[in-house]
Amino acid sequence: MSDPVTFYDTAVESRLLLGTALYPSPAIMAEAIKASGAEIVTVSLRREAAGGGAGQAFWDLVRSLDVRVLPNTAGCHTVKEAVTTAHMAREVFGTPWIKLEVIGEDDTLQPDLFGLVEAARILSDDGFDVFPYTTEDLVAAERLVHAGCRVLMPWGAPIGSGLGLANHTGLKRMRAHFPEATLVVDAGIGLPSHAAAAMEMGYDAVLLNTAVAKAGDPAAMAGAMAGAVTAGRAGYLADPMEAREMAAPSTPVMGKAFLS
Amino acid sequence: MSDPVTFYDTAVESRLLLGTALYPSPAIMAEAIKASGAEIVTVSLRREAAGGGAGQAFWDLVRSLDVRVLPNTAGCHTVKEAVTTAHMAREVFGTPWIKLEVIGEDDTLQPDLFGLVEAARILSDDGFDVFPYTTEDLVAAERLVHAGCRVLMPWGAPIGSGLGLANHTGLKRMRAHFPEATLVVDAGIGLPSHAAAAMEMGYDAVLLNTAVAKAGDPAAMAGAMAGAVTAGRAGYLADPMEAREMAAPSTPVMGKAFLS
Amino acid sequence: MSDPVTFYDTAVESRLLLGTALYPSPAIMAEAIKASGAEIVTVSLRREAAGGGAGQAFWDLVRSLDVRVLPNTAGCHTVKEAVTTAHMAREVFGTPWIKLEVIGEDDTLQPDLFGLVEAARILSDDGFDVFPYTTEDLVAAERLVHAGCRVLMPWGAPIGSGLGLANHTGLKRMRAHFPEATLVVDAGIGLPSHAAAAMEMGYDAVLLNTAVAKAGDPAAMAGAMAGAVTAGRAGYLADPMEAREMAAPSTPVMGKAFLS
Amino acid sequence: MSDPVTFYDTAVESRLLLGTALYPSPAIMAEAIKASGAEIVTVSLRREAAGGGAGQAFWDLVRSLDVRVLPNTAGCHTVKEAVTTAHMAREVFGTPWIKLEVIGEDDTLQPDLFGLVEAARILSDDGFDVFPYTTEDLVAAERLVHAGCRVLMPWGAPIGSGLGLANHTGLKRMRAHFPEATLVVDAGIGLPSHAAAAMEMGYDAVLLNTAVAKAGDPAAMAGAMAGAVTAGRAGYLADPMEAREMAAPSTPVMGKAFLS
Amino acid sequence: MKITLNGEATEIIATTLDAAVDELGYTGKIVATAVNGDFVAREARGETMLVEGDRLEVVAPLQGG
Amino acid sequence: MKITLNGEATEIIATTLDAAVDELGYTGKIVATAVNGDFVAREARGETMLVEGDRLEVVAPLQGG
Amino acid sequence: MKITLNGEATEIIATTLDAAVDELGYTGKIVATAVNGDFVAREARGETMLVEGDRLEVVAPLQGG
Amino acid sequence: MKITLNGEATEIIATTLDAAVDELGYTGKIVATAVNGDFVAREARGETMLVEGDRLEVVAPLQGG
Repeated sequence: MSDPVTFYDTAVESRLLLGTALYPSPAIMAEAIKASGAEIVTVSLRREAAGGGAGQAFWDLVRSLDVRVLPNTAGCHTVKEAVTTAHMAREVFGTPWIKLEVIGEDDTLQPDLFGLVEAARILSDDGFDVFPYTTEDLVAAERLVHAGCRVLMPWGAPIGSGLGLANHTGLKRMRAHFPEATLVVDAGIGLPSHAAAAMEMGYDAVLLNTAVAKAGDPAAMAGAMAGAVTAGRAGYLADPMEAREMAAPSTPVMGKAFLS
Repeated sequence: MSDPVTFYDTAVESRLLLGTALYPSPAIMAEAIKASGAEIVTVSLRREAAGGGAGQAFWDLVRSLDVRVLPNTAGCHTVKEAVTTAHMAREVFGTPWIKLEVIGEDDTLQPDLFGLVEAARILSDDGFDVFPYTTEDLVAAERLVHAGCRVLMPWGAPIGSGLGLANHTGLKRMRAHFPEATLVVDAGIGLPSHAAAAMEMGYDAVLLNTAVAKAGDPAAMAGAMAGAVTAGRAGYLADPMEAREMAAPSTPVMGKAFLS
Repeated sequence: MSDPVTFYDTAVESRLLLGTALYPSPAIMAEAIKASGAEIVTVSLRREAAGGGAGQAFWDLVRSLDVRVLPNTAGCHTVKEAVTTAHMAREVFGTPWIKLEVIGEDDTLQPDLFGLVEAARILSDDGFDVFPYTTEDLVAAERLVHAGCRVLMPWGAPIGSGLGLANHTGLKRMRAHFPEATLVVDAGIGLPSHAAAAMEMGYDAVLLNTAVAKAGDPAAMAGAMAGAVTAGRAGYLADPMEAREMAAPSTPVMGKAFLS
Repeated sequence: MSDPVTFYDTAVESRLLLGTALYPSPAIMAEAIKASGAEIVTVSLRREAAGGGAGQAFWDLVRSLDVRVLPNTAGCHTVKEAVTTAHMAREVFGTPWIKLEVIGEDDTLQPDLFGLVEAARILSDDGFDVFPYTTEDLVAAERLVHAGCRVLMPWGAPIGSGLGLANHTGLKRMRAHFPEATLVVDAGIGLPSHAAAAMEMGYDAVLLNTAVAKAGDPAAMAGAMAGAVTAGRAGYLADPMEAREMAAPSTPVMGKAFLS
Repeated sequence: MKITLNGEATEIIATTLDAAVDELGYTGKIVATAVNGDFVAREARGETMLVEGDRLEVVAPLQGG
Repeated sequence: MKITLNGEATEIIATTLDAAVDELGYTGKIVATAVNGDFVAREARGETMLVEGDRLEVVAPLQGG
Repeated sequence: MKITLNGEATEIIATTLDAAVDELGYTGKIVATAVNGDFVAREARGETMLVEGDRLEVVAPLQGG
Repeated sequence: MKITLNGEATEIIATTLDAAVDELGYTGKIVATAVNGDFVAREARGETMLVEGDRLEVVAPLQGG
């Protein structure tokens, strides 16, 4: 049965968004994207050497994969950098979608919520569909929604850490607080079980990159993550049992033979 | 690609073993088993009323599903009960396989490791293929292997609790200690992420019942668990990244435009 | 040996700050404060009925306990409310200290980092010593330090939840990031072990209220928290062993008798 | 107020039992024991070189500290070794107390529950007061109680690992299951917060060694552990608040001034 | 004679286990049997004599976890 | 004139804040004041004129977390 | 004149941005441009005059997370 | 005769355990003894004869966890 997730009026079936960075080779990246079944991949912009053609080659490869691109503003530390990068991305990639990163601290690559909200407002007003990389902070999230964001992407843990969901209760509260928004756990996922846990909390999707690109077998891990996202989503929809501290027999006790 | 798991020389593809108890109806049980893709389901023996036909009806339904059965000795508290039950099961179900439960404590349904090892020895010597429901206790496990067990089934948490993997480090050590044995996490799984986590630790399979039977939609949860087991297994084989406390940028920093 | 902690040039010995709210009675509050050994207690301002004397009575009781007071701006949702409240508090309590709360979300009582930073700047410029109730957000924390805050008080978990340290790694990174600031875990502590864990991470102090006031025996819990804070601090200073997954015998193996 | 804990009719005030091994020097060991306030310390037996005097020197030092000794059977892997060692210990140390260790696995130093129960029966019948080093296994524990043990010492985690309480729910169930027995968490404690958590669960005492001996400042850590044990115990007796996911204001909302 | 069938007092005429199984209406049913706690294989039912007070257990397949 | 005292409609004669504080029975009490959301220091109460409809807040110490 | 291209001092003859883009060998390449930190759309390159010391950034698609 | 003392081959003259304990220099030391893995109490040392190849263990107090 179909269970699409919607990003700004665009419905897709795959709830796994995949990054395109850090792979051993472009070929392996392409394999991993295919294996992931991702319909949306994140991309970036970097300086092109005069006369160079790296950008074109990468772009041709990505386009050959028939996926939507979600350009990011990775590495931007100021509102102005992020806004200018977003505009360049819109022109180059021909999409209003932008994964908005305004980095505030370099050890954790934590978002700067102050710059993020400001940049989100400017870009939303300018017609962008903003996918903000944020934290589980509910107040910042409310301001982002107010600024026009219909997608929120809180981190699970620092980018590239693979720690999973560092603040489980905080992420749960965020889901409860924003029943309408499209919520994506972005960053920190290291294992399939992390991705499944995010979906079991009712998150709409998961975005990851390092856990796949840096696995021994990226394509295999991409498939594993895809399966975990689907499984976690299905588990959420199936209405799980309540956990309890004491045991309860699965096999009925009644009717047991007396054999002593 | 095929990645079978072996239980006493029988190789199966599905790494999810499913219980047949606690479902809202036999029909829903059948659906859930189909949805799970399980090739092995656990069954039991109970008193049959004179003239009654409940057993036959259940047995016909199970056989129609074309799965292997793993009879259990659920509810047995003594070695003698367990051994007699195993013999009755072998005759009725026509299989040397037995999920050996010797319950030692009724609040947690914790195995009685003392009775378990003794019963395992008796049954192994008598030609049974014993699947012992045990704990992460390494010494008991060594004795079980010594008694002839080639499968070990430590609990994740008390039966029916849905708590997941209560002693994560203990289960990890058990996998490290028994590289050869077929290890199955049996009991305690409540969510797909729990099942995935067990497989990520290198466990060979997962056995569960309550989490599926007591979900709002058992068939959907069965599918979710199957997907999580596959995903966790694939993640394990894909050689995951190492987690670390600090962040590392996924998007390359080099070449970033300077836009301030 | 003396190991004072400094709040804006005021050194105190006790690293436990205690709230004065929610106690069964003023007498029990007084007992709990004495039992806690706290040298700093938080207080608030509330409307005084015309002709009423509740405020005077409470204030006389607090003064009789010979502790410093840290007035809060609890319940303020805007910068203006918080600033006005701070001014009223400075006049009434005769202290430049203010526990600055700008609440952004009522289910979690999460701070509004945007209003918090703005109010902190205004108040610091106006000569207040600001104790901001914040989160583990490093960027907001940097702005608070920039605004003049020499004390930072990140939450452990939502106020009154008793969950402990919901984002352990986040709090650890905050300590690493601000080696100079006086860091206090404020809110969320439910058990002595939570308080000890905060101190073991290198936090300078702990501020709590509900866990003591709502315990069956508030005075006893106050003493327990005081002991836990001292123990956690001492453990931190004593340079703990590294944890490891495998075991290491404490009793030397060498020289063991051979008795088989 | 006095709150003694009883080990076989001997009541002591200190709920921290300390090991005497692994210290940088005998002098530091002595300091640490004093700092811990421990009234019971564990000791061992080792081969004495012909003409040597190491044993006498150690013994004189321990006796000078005016503490009870609890001899262990560390390193014994068989029932016979353990029993013989217990007898030698009773003669040398002049006490019927014996910390019974029957090690079953060398990576984890996990107890061999089978040998443990057998040795406990033999020694109890022979007049020993047995302090069994066991796991959270309820069935083994029942057999130990049956064998005459009135003290049970489950591990928190592998000896020397410093991991804390690896199976929190299992230890909780053990306390609930044995309201009468004197329960001691033995092994695995690495930090004061671990010790406090054990006491908060209602355990009667904590036994540790490595966390103190291997700390940068053993005497300081000994004091920290003592404080944590006392704090955790007091917290348990004070009847802690219930934790909850949502927040609750500590400062009363009623009467708040309206200042917008 | 009086025996106990699955925990309930029952009067039977049969003196062998397989006669009892028939008499009690289990003919052709998929069941296993134990007498006084010991398993009795199908092929052994014929030579298994029942005596007053025997505890007979007759079990059939059922759901299990 | 009509003002609002701590959220409740109140009639006062006084026209300055400190007169109002006395008239309302806060004399000698340990209180702080705000008019229309702005803090008014004790020493400024004398020169602070109240007008119809002013929102007066008078607060005193209370327990807090 | 001297400008900075992607952080490196560069000598160009062109005085408009689109001439510069051609002169620098980006003709027909998929690139976006910014001058002194401000985005300049493709269609605006023609009327965008460059002056001595301008900081020109030319970027193209690349992998990202 | 040859015995093993704490794992090492040792030559002794003594034929009883307590004589051996003295001969080996443990006189007045706080030690416990086991022969061939069995505990021998102090008061039993006198009547405990040692024979060629016996394994003697002599232990004393030491630190322990």
